[in-house]
Amino acid sequence: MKTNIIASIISLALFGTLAHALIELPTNTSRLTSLVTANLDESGVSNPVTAVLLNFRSYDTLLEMGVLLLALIGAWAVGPRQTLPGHSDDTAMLIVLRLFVPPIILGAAYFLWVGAKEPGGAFQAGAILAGALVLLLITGRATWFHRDGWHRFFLSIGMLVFLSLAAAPMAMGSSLLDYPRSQAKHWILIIETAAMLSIAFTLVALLVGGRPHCKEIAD
Amino acid sequence: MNDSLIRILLFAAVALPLFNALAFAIPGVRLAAWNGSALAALPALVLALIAQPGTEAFGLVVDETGRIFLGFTAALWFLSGWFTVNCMRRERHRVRFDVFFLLSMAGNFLLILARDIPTFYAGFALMGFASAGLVLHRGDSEALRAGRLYIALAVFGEVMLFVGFGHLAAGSASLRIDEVVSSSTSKAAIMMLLIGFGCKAGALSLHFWLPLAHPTAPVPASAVLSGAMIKAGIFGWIRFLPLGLVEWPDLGITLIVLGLLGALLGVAAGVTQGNPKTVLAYSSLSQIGIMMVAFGVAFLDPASWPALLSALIIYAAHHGLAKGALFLAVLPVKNCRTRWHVCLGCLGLLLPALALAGAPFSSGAVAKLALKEPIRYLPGFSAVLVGVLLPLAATGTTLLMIRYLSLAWPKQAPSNVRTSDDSLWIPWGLAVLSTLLGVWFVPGGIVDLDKVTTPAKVWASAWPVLAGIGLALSWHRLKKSFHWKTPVGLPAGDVVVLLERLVPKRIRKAIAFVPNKDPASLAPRVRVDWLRMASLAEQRVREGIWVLLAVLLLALLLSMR
Amino acid sequence: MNSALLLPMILFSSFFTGLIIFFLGESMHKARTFLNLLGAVLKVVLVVQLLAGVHAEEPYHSVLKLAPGVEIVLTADALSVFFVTLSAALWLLTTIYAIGYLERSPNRSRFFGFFSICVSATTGVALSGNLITFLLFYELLTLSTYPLVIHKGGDKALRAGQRYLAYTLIGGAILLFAIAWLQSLAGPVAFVPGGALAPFADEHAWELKVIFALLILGLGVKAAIVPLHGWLPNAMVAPAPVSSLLHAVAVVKAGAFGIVRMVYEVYGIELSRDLGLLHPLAIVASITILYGSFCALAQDELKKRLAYSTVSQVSYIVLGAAIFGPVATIGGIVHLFHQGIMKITLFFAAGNYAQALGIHRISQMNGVGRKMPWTTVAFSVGALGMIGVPPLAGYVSKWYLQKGGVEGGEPWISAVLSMSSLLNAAYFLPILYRAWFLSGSPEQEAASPAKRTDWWMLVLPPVLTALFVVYAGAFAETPYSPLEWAKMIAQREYEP
Amino acid sequence: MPTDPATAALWLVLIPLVTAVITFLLPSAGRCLVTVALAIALLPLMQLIQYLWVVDGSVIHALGGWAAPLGIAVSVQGDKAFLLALIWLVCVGVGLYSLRYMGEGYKAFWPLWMCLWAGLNGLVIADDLFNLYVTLELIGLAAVALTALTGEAAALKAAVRYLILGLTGSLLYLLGVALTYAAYGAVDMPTVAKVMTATPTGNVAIALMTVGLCLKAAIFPAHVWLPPAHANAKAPVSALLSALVVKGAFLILVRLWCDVYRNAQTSGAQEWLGYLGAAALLWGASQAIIQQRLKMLIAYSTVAQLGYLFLLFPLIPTHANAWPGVLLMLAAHALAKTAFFLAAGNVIWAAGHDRLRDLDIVMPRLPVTAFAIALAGVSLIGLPPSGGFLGKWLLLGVAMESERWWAAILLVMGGLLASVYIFRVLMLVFSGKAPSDAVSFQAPPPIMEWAALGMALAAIALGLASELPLALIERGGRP
Amino acid sequence: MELSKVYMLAAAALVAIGLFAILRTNHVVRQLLGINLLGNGIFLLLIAIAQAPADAPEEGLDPVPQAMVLTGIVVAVCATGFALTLIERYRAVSGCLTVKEGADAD
Repeated sequence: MKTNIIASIISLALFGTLAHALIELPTNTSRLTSLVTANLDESGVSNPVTAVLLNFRSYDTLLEMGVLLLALIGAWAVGPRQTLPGHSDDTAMLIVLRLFVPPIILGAAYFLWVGAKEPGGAFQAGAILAGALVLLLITGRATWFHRDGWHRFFLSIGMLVFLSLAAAPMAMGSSLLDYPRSQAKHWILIIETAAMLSIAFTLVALLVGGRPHCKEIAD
Repeated sequence: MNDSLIRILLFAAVALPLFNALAFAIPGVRLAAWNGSALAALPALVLALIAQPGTEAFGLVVDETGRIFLGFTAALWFLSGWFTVNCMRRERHRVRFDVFFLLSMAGNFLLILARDIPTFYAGFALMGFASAGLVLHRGDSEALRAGRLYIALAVFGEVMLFVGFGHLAAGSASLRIDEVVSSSTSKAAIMMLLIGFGCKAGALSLHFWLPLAHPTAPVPASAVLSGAMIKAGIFGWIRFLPLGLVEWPDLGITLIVLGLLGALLGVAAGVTQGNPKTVLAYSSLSQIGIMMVAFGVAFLDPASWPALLSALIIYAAHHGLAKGALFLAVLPVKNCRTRWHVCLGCLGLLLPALALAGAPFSSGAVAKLALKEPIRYLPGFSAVLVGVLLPLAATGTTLLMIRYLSLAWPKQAPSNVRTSDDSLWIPWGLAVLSTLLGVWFVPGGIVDLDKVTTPAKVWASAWPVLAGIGLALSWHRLKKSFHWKTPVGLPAGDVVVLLERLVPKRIRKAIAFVPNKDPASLAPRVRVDWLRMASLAEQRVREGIWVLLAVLLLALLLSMR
Repeated sequence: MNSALLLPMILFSSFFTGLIIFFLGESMHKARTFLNLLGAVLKVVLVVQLLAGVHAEEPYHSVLKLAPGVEIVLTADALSVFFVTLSAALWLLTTIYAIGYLERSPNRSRFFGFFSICVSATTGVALSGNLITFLLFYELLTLSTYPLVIHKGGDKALRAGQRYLAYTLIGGAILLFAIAWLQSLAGPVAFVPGGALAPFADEHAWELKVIFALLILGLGVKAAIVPLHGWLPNAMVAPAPVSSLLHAVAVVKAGAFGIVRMVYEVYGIELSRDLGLLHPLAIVASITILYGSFCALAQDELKKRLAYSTVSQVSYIVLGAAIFGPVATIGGIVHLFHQGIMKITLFFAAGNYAQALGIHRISQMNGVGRKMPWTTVAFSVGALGMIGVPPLAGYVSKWYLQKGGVEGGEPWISAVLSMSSLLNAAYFLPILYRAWFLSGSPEQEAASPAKRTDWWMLVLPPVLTALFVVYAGAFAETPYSPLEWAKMIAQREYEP
Repeated sequence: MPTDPATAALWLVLIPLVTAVITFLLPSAGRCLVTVALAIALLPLMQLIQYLWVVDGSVIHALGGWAAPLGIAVSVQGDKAFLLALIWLVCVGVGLYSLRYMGEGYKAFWPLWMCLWAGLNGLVIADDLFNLYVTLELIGLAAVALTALTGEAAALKAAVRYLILGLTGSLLYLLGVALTYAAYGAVDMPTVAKVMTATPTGNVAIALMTVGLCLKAAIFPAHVWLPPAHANAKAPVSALLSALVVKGAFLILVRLWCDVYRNAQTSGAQEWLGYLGAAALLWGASQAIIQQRLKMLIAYSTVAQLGYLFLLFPLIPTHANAWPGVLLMLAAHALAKTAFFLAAGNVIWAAGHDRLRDLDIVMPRLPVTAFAIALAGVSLIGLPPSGGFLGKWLLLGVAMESERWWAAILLVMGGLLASVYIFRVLMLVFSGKAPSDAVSFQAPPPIMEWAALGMALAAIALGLASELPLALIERGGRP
Repeated sequence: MELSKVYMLAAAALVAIGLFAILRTNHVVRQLLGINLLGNGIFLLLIAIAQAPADAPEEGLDPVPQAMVLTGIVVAVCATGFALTLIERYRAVSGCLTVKEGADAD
């Protein structure tokens, strides 16, 4: 009971300070919108958020992909060994599978493609694709878990592609993540597809928790 | 030629006894060194005879007073050395005795011949500590008590000297004795040196070790102790006190009073003693008292110092030789082999005793008269005081001599007791001869014969002796008629008995007070509850972390206003 | 050998042999003994060369810059060479003695490793050119002597080690604070004959006084000044070569040497006098002298008594520094050397008694003279030297101290000195008396010292140092005696 | 190879990331891949230092070609190069040690470690507040995963507590970043610094960021997660955590207070950090003295040594010697603490436990490890020949100049308190107990002992050959 | 008071509630939920900041905070995923879901 009171006092105090700080906010603070719109056409994508995410502040995204991979490695290193659901031939599930998986995959592809112009992109597509993969997992058809090599490849494909494309300009003399202005759009697309794949597989692996019990996966 | 000979002799005088002593350490050479202890004193003796005053070598010098002192000291060391060779042959710690004997001899010669202060002080200390070995030789409880006292006084004396020399040499750069004494004026130095040498000479209030130490030491050792080593104290006074330069009346008077008191106390205590050697020790005490009077006079009237000096030298020589002879007599005389030996022993005893008492025509008379001469012209009442009391002291000495003779009268040894072997008689005999002739043939002829032989002088030296004999006879008859037992003797070393009872309790308590325990054991082991308390505190912080962070946030915000 | 290289060579000659010895196996006796002796002899040879150099007034200076205002400077002036010669010579003897003493004891590589490092630290303390270098080697000395103090192991040794550390580390911390404060006032302070702080005296007078007090506190721990001497008697639990090294050569001397440096070469004797620092220092030193001797009276353990006697003897050096005037300085500085050789003789002898006859207490020492004549002769020479009996070394330093005291206008000093000599006699003479004149109880008589082939290793060092005591005392006037060197130091101190 | 230093620094971030991915792909090849990565990383590091040696100035590099306020900028200067070199050196030491220590098991150790290394390098060179959040998160997660690697109950509990507090800390930091963006319209440090004025939002932002970072840096009240986490992790992990991870958050705090929020008169607030430092110093040392387990003792010693860094926090911008002193202190502590933890690892490898009371039989039989602990202890206490002493000496000078006597006394007192718990460990070596075979003893492989000794020697060498590092730190201005 | 200020206050409230949730319990999963709440509060704040200020409505949303939110969300997801796995392992090993500041010091 005592901790509740203390906790409430502290959080109220925090709320008070935050509110005070936010109310005092001056309205004329400069913003980066104008800067973004000015450089938008050079970024190779028309959606400003994707431009910021994958071109202007692409270093953040690179590190963020690193965090994603790290979370997975951590989970596998720490998490308890998990058993995958068995192969189920329940007709209802089969129907659901056939009905939903292809459209979801198509939807994911659409989101990926539209990201350049409209809100969307690798992360949203990845999440949707993960949904499809979960369906497969539940019905015991998560075959990729059984082939460890391929599974690790798919998990790290996003990071691999992004790193190689980021390092490429350095090899060509200019600095890190400095895509050639002309092909920027294509480079971003390649990165986004790879990122989508690895995000999807990572989310599913995180859902499973620890490393799955499988015959050929040596610990 | 003889200059280089003298230089060799100078070196040999000190070096021979030293190397002899060290030789004992090497087992192989021990035997040869054995009879070396007798010959060790020879170079010094020869040096004293042939050296002209003022020759210097190896930091040593032979000056006027030095030569005479060296003469009679070397003679005494030579004779007692010879005596030791014979009498100590069967002793248990023979080697240790010889080593200490030789070391003291070396120290004694070194301090007489020293030119600068450190050498003198080195000799003095060497003699002090080595002679302690002689006193402790017998090793029984009495020797231990006497030895401890002797060492204590010796060390105290040396420390006093150390401080005295410091003050003396404060101003001057060089350390040569003559320059230093003439240049320094500090009164503190004089006091320190007086006390320092007083300890060694056995002046009153610093004398209580003397009656204990001399008797317990073996005969040759006590002969040298009483004869030569006490004189070192006197020699030190002569050398270092600015006599004839400084006029210090009240010091003079105190010295005179102390001297006379010492003389009288010596007699009073000595007469009642049972051991002949103690009697002799007390007699030395009184003789030193008389000499102190001379120093007192020197301070009163500095002009009279040269005369006093020569008187003191003669007196010291005479006393040294006589006292040596008397001490050496104790052993051979005890159980003589034949009647002829007995009468020879009587003669041998009588002559030095009379000389010591100052009988006419003896060396004692010469010395005493020489001493009285300058005192007579003193102004004021001190002259009277000295004129009357000095003869009284002489009678006292006679009384002591009679007491000594009564104790140490030579007796025919009963058939079963081993008689003292003849080899002892020769050195003793020579000692007696030297007392008789020594003073007369004092090198450099200070003494002019005619003055002594005038009838007035003869009478002046005779009446105290006669008075003494008279007193002794009357005392003897009274004792016989009233059957008095001889009154119980004052315990030897009177003052010390008192001291021993008073002081030790307090000293022992003081020493015990010093912390001897291991202080670390005091710190109680406090760690345990500290441990529990600290881990609880950590617990508190763990639970209250958010409160503390909130406080930090608040503090940051407030401080930014 | 060019001069810039000589100083580091001296410093590191024993350091490297020490490091190598560390990693030698326990069983490699020959290699270890050879390395030990090699290090010792090499150092003595180099020091002799340095002696000649400094005598001829050659400049020796080598600098290692660490950070802005922080430099490791090694210089060799008369005073530092004096201390280096002492430590180098006595280290050679102590090494020989230690090899003999620790004949069959465990982990000797560790012992000799730390042993060599400790001496290089002492050399560093001696050769340091500025305050920071001095502090560096001063702390290194603490570290290298700690393992030596607790070499035997067991909780008694550990407790003594704990006390030792507590004292020395707190002392070191105070010294660090004082030096940092001094540096913030007067910039990096180097050792300059005649002192370097005169210009700062007027506006910082008060701070300089406090800093001086802190410096003396910091150094006083090692110089065993009375309130801070607690660790010394407890450190006696260490083996004999260590307690001799600690007391005669390394730790205690480093403290005293530091105080001499502070008074003469940091503050300068004139400034110290003007600030009125000398008088309290003299009083503290006198109290230590008397208290140390008084405590020694009460100790029955031989090494404890010697420890307390060291407490009092080292303060002679401090007293010498605390009296204004060249004569007292000579006395103080020459006592630095004399106390070293005398005390090391006593400890060698004490070690021999413990090793051969198992005697630790004075009450057991009856009749030991006959059984171990040479050792006891050495002990007697050392003891008599300590008392100040003339022909020996102790007398010379006491003589100069007292003469300086009287000339410096402080006669009470001769009272202190004489009182101390009396106390020295009071606690040394009974030992000599027992050794020579009394005969032990029957079974003690029977216990003849275990005959060993290498007994010379144990007996030779004390006899040599005893001879040196006699030489330093009797032949004090000869050109290459410690007294002459001390006179040269004093002369350079007062002339610049 | 790239010529301009910032790209060289970025290589230092890329190499570990690439290695992490590859070791994830090929788990069994973890050990040799990491050794190769460590070797390759030396090249850009040397180039970076050589370049900075010639050009005396701070080099700012816009990533992806986009200028600062829009894109992310990375800057490199002397002190950052020194920190990168320090991180590399510690990683080499830990790497050598783990080659034998981890052996075949714990395959996940290598990729997690590489991510940690990448995060640390990224943090040092980052100039963007949001980027710092991502690197902080990268380091935090990697550290928690590494702590939980052993899988024992105590380690997991510590890891969970560390995670909760870590996440809260970084989110508070993110809240601060958001408010800063709201108040000043940019997240790039130099831009914000230029436009900085004392607005209430700004003040709240910096306050929140400070509390968040205090949680991550385990400064006094927020140190509760550190001892259990560092004590129960495996030896190389606790070495990494203690030496580098906690220092990252401190570096951000310094950048924030000294660069970004410099002219928003916040000097009053910095005093508080100084007092926190003093409290940490005393609290950590007193707790370390009473610990019964060796690794807990070392962990609390970290809490104490962090106090040193914070003690003179307010003086860093104003006094010339303060920042080199703090950096030297930081580096010496990192090296010494790594040596200490690696040595503790050896002791646990040999004895099977680290209860101090029963170690007196084991310690005498580990001479090299004991020597490593001794040297590390010398640096932690701050005794002369070591880097710790030099850092403490410089800080003492600064404290004295600024008349902060309490700080000066605390600096000296800290050393004394440290000596108590250091010598408590060292005394075990001289216990003189005969090695009884009743106690199980398994000698650790020599490379592990020599790795620990190597790091300790580096700490001492930092004190002796400190002219080079100090000159490097002076290059290119200071916060 | 325009709409963006309302969102900001809502965000502040979310942050406060999140913090309250973390502080009041030592049940780890509830604390994790609190952390997520705190994170979402911050992201809401970021979006509210992205709103165009009243006096220059034509500029539209500022993409940079949005990008930050996206990155933030991904990081939050990773952290939560890893945390849940860790907590599951912790429960498997120690049998309880709370991290009480028990008597055992470590």
